[in-house]
Amino acid sequence: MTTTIAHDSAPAEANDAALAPELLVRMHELMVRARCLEERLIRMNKQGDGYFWIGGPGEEAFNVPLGLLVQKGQGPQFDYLHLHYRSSATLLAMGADPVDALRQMKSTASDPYSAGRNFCNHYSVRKWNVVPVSSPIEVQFSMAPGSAMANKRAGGKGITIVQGGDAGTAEGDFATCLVWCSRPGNELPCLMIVTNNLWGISTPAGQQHGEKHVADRGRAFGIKTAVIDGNDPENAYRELKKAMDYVRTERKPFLLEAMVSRLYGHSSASGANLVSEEADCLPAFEKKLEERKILTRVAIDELRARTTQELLEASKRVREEPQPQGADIWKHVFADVDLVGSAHGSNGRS
Amino acid sequence: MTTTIAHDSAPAEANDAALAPELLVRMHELMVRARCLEERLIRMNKQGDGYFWIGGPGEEAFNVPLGLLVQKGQGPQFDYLHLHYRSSATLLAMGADPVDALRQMKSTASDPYSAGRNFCNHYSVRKWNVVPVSSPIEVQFSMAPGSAMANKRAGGKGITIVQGGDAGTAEGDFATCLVWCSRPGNELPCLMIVTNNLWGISTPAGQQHGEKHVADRGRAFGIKTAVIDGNDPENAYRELKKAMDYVRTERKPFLLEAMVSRLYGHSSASGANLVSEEADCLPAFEKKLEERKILTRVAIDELRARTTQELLEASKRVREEPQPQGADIWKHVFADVDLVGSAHGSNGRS
Amino acid sequence: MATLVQAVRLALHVGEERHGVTDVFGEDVGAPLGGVFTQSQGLRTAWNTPLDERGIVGAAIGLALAGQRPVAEIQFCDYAFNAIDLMKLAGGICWSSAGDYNCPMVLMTPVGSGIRGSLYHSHSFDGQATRLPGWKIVIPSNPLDAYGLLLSAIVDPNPVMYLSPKALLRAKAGPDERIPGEPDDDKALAKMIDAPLGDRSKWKPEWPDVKDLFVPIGKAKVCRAGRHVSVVTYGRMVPVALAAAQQLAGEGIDAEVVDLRSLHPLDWECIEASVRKTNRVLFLNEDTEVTNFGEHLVRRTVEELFYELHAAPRLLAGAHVPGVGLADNLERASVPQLDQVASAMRELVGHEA
Amino acid sequence: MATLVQAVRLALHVGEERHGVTDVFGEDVGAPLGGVFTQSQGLRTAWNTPLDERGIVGAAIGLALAGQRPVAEIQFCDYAFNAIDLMKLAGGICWSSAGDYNCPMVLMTPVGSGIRGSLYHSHSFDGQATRLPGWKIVIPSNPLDAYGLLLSAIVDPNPVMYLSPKALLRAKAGPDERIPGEPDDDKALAKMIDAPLGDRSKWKPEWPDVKDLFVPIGKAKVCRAGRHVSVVTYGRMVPVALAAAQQLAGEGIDAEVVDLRSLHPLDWECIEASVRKTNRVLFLNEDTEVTNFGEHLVRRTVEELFYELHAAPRLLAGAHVPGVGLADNLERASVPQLDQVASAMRELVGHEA
Ligand SMILES: Cc1ncc(C[n+]2csc(CCOP(=O)(O)OP(=O)(O)O)c2C)c(N)n1
Ligand SMILES: Cc1ncc(C[n+]2csc(CCOP(=O)(O)OP(=O)(O)O)c2C)c(N)n1
Ligand SMILES: [Mg+2]
Ligand SMILES: [Mg+2]
Repeated sequence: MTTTIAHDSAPAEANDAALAPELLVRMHELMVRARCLEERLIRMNKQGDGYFWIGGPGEEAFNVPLGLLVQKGQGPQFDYLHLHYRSSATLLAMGADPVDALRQMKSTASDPYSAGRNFCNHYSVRKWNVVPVSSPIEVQFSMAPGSAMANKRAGGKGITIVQGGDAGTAEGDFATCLVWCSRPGNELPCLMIVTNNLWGISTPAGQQHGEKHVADRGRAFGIKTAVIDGNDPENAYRELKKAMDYVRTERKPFLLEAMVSRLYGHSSASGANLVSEEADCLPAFEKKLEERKILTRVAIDELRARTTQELLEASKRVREEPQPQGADIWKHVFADVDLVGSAHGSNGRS
Repeated sequence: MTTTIAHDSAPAEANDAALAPELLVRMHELMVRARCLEERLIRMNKQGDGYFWIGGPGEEAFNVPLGLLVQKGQGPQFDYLHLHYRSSATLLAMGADPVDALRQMKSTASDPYSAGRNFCNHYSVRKWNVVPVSSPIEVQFSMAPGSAMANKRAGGKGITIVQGGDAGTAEGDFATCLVWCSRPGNELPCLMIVTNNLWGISTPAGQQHGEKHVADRGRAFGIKTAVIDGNDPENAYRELKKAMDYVRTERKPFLLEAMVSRLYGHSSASGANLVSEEADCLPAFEKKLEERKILTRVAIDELRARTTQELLEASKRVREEPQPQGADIWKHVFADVDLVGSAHGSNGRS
Repeated sequence: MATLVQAVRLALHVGEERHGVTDVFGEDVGAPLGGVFTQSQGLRTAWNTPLDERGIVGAAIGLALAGQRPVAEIQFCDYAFNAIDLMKLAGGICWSSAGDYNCPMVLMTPVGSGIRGSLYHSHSFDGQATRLPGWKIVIPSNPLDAYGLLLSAIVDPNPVMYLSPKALLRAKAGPDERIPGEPDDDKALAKMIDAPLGDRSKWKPEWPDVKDLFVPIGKAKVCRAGRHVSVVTYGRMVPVALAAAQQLAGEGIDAEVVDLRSLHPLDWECIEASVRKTNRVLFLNEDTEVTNFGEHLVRRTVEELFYELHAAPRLLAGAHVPGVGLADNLERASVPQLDQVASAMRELVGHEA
Repeated sequence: MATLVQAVRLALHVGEERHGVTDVFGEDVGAPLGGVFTQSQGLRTAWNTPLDERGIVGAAIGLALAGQRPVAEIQFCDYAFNAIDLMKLAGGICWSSAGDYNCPMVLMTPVGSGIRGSLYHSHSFDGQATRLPGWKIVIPSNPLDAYGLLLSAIVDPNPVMYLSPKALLRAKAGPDERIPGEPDDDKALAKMIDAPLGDRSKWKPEWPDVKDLFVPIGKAKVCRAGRHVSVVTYGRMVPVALAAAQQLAGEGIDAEVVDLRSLHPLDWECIEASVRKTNRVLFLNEDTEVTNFGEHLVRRTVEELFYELHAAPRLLAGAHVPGVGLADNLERASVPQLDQVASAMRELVGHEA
C-alpha cells in the first residue's frame, strides 16, 4: 500500500499495484551503487583525496525512482533536470558512470562535470538535459520555469523537474517558481520537488518553518501537491509516476514534497559521520525484498561488497589522473558555438 | 453590514456595529482632503511644477481608516509603517500637512520627506515611525519583520504595518514576509496589507496571478487572512480594526487584502487621467452620508471647493520656496548621531 | 531617421523573424504597452511577466539552456540589483560546466540619468556589469549602433547585457546613421511601427524590410578624430563629449572622441592608438566614481602606456552618493555636465580657459 | 593569543553586554552551531534565521530603523549577491530621507579565497561593497583589528560592512596584538569561549573581562615601514605582502606595507604619505581585476600624485574569470601568490631578480 502523508486527490487505484520484481531488483541495485558511491566519496575526502564532500546518502529511495522515470535526452522534447547537490542516485539511475563523481571529488582534469572546478555532486550533463548544479541554494527554482516553457512549446511529453531542500524554500526563488508556473493560461509542465530532511545545515526546520507542509504553499496557486514518504522506494516510484503522468499529460505544475533522511549529516564541514537517529531506507527495503523472496541476504551482501570494491579500485585509478593546469582557468569563459541551440534548429535560428 | 469577500473566521458581531456619525464625517473630510491633494499634485505635474506624479486617488476609503487606526508615535511601543507610494490618505489621516506633499512634488529644499531628492508621495516621518518609502517594489516586506521583532520585544501594543500592491506580491520579498512573520514560537505582530487594484502598470493581475486571492498565500503559514472591499470606508474601518486588534493582542501576523481602485491610472507616465471604468469610493460614500442625513450635498460641495482652493493657493506659495543647491548632494550621506536609537536608551546602548 | 528606441524595436523584430529570438519579455513588455519606452511594441514574441526581476533573469537562463533565444528586459537597471547573483550564475554557466553548456541570452535594461528620474530611475549599470565575468556588455549611443549591436547580441552564444541610455532613446539618427532598409521619411516609419495612442487591440505594425547589420561586439568607434586630447566614453556621455569637442575646436583644441560601444570585450587597440596619438586622455561616464569602470581604463592606461602620457589621465564620472536627486540642481551636481567635460579636456591639454 | 574568529566573538559579546547589540543573527548563527566559523558561539543574542539572505538584510534594516542594534551575517559573501538592492537601500536611507532616519546595522560576511572553497566559497566582496555609497566598510587582517574594528562598527550610527577574510579566521594574534583583558594562555581562552564538540545543550561560555578598544573606522596602519616601495593592501593579502617584504629585505629592498583596514571612508593621507616617501606603489587585493577597488586607488594616485611617481603604479588582483576553481592549480592561478607579489615589488623598484 502507498504512504501518502497528504494528498490533494485520493491516491489512484493504479497506485497500489505492486511493482515488478525486476524493477525492484534494479532499484535496489542502483540504491546500493549510490550508497557505495557516497561512502567512497566520504572516504576520499577524509583521506585527503578531495577538499569537500556533500551528497545524498539517505535519499536513494526517492532519487533512484526519480532517475528511472526521467525521459532522458537532449532538447525540449525530453525532461530538463534542475537538480540538488544530493541527487547522485538520480544521476546513477539515469546511467551516469560513478567514476565521474570520483573524478569531480578528486578535481581531476578528466572530471566531465566541471574539469576540476566545482565541488563533488555538482553535475552537468547536456546530452541528458541535466543543467549545471550550482551551490547557491534555490536558484534552480527561478530557472526552471524557463525550461518548462520550452517543454510546453515543443509539444510532446517533455517536462521540467526541479529539486531542492526544505530550508531553501525560504528563499524567494521558491515562490518565484510557484508564481511563474501557475500563470493563468500559461501553466507550465514543471514538477517541483522538495526533498525534506527537516534540516538546513544545523538549523531544524521546525524552528524556521510555520508551514504544516511546505507543499501546502502550492495550494493558493491552484497547484496540485502531495507529501510523501521518500524512504520507501516503491511508494516513491508510484507517487513520482503519478505526479509525472499528471505533469506530462495535463502540462501543468505539481509540487511534490518527499520526506527523506540526511544519513551522514550536512557535509564534510559537519564531519560526514553516520547519524544513527536517521531512518535508513536501504536495510528497510532489503528486509522487504528478503521477506518477499526477491533477493537473498547473501546476494545483497555480495552486491554491496563487490560494488564497494569496484569503487575503491576506481578511486585509486582516479588518483593517478592528471590535475588541471593553472592556465586552464581561461578556458570556457565564453563559448564559441551555440551548443544548447544545436539540439533543434526548429526555432529558425540562423 | 460588512462586505468581506473571503474570511478565515466569521465576521465578529461587533463588526457590524454602525460607526459614530462624527467618525464618518471625519473620514469623509479626510477622504476629500486626500483626493483634492492628489488632484492638485496631478495638476502641478501637468503644469510643469514637478517631474513625476504617482499617488493614491481611489484608495482613500481604505487608507483613511488605516491612518486613523494607527497608534502613532516614535519607537517600538508604537506602530511602524512601511507604506506604499499610494498612501497619501493614510499620512493625512495621521495628521500630515498636505503642503509637505506639494513641497516634495516641487522638489523644494523645504520638502521634509527628502529635501527635494525623491518623487512625490515618498514619505519619511521618524516621529511617527513612518519609515522612508522607496521606489523599489516590495522591499518593505523584507524590512517589516525587523520592526515587528522590535514591537514584539517592547511588549505593549505596537505593531508593524506593511502595505504594497498586488503585482508586487510576485517578488520574493512578499514570501519572505510570510516566512519570517510565522516562525514557530516567534510569530510577529505584523499586519500585511495588499491593496489590490488588479493592475501592475499596464499588466492585468489576471494575466500573471494564478491565486484566487493573493491573501490565500498566508494560509499555508497558518497566517490569518481576509479579503475585503476597500472601496467602502465603513467596511474598511471595521475590517482593519478587527485585523489590528488581532495583531495587537495576539502578537501574531495577519494578511489583509483590500480590493481598491486606481482612479488616475498608474502614474504621470501613463497620463494620470481619470479612468471612468474604475469605481470611485468618494461619491458612493457621500451618497450614503446624504441618505443618512449625516451630511448635505451643499456642505459636501462646499468642503470640496474650499479644500481645492486652499491647496491651489498652497501650491502657489510652494512654487516660491527655494530649491536645493548642488552642493547639498553631499549632505546626509552619513549620520553623525544615532537618531533612531534615541527613542529608547532602554536597550543599554552606550 | 529612426530614433534609438525604434532601432531597438526593429532589431528585435529582425531577431524574431530571422535570428531565432523566441521570447522578448519583461514587466509591461508585451501588449498593450510594449515596454515603458515603447521598445517592444508590435513584436510577435513579446509578453508580460510577473513583477519579479529574479524570475525574469531566471526564466531567461532556463529558456537559454533549453535552446530558446530569449531577450529579457529589466524595466530599469535600478531594479536589477536583486538579481546580481543570477547574472553571476549566467556568466558562469559555460565556465563552471567546463564548456558543457552555453547560455545564449540577451538582458536589456535602460540605464543612466538625464530624465529627472530621481533615486531609482537614474542608476548606471556599467560599473556593476563589468564586474560580471562571462558576460559581454554593449551600450549604444546612436540608433545605428543600437540596431547593429542588438543583432550581434542576439546571435551571440553567450549572455550579453544590452544597456540602453534612456536619455538618448528618443534621439534621432544622424544622416550617416540610417538603418539599411528604413524608410527615408521618419514620419512614415513612426506610422508603420509606433503603436497608436488609445485602443491598440486591432493595431498591427507594418514592418519595413530592414537588412541585417552586425556591429561587432568588442569594436569601438572613433566618432571624431583629433590630435590634442582623447575622450574615451560611451552611452549618454558620447553626445556630451562631442559637444565639448565642438566647443574646444573653436579654441584651437582638436579633440578625439572614442565611443567604446562594447565594455567587454574591450577594444583596447582603439584606446591605445588614440592615447599614443594624443598622449592625453579623459575617461568619461556617469556611474558613481568609486570602483568605476573608467578606473579600470585608467589603470590599464598607466600600466601599459605610462610613458606615452604627457599629462595624468583623468576620470570624470558621477558623484559617489546614494542616488541622483530629483531637483535640477541635484541631478546636475551628480553626473558630469558639458562645462565640466570641456574644462577637464582643457586642463589636459594645458589650456586653462 | 586569540584567533581572529575568537576576537570577533569577544567583540560581539562586548557589543551585546555593553554597546546595545540586540541581535546577532544569520543562517546557523545561533545555537548549537554558533556560525559556520564558530564566530557567534555562546552569544546571548545570537539566533538562527530562515535560509533567506534577502530576509536577513531586510530584517536587519527593519530592526535598525526600529532602534535595535543588529549584527546580521551572510554566511558567505558569495551568497550576498541576491540582496545588493537591499544594501543599496540601507546605504541610502539617511540620504534619501535627508537625515530623518539613520540605519545603524552591521553586516558581517566571510570573504576571499584560500580554503579551497571552489566557485561559491571564494568570492571577494571589496569591489562590490565599495560600490555602495552610504556604507562604511572595514576588513581586518589580524585579531586585534578584528576586535577593535567590530566594536567601532557596532557603535557607528551608519550601516557598516564587516568583511572577515576567511583564510585568516584561525590565525593567531601576534605578541603586540593582545586584546586588553584576554587571558595570557590561549588554551585557557579556548577552554572559556570555544564550544565543546558533541552535545552543547548544557555548555555556557565563561567570558574573560575584555576591555573596550575602538580601532577608528577610516584609519589605515603601516604594518612595516620601508623606503623603496609601498604595498597598499588589506585582508588576506596583508600577511602575503609582509612575507614578500621579508623576502625582499634579503635582497636589500626595503618595502613599506600599508594595511588599509577601512575601505570606506579611506585613509588617503596614509596612502599619500607612503607614496610620497617611496614614489613606487603596488596595490594588492584578491578580488577580480576589472572594475576593482584597487583601480580606484590607482586612479586617485595618478590624479593626485602623478608627478611623485618614479614608476607606473601597479595593481595585482584576482583573474577576471567567473569563479575560483577548486583544484590547487586553479585556485593558485586565480588569486595573487607570494612569488607574484614579490616580483611585482621587484619590478617597481627596478631590481629584476
Ligand atoms: C543562497 C545560499 N545561502 C546559503 C548557502 C549555504 N548553505 C549550503 S547548504 C545550506 C542548507 C540547505 O538546506 P536545505 O535547503 O534544506 O537542503 P539540504 O542541504 O537539507 O538538502 C546552506 C545554508 C548556500 N549554499 N546558498
Ligand atoms: C523592483 C521594482 N521593479 C519594477 C518597478 C517599476 N514599477 C513601479 S510600480 C510597478 C507596478 C506595481 O504594481 P503593484 O505592486 O500592483 O502596485 P500598484 O502600483 O498597482 O499600486 C512597477 C513594475 C519598481 N518600482 N520596482
Ligand atoms: Mg534540508
Ligand atoms: Mg496593483
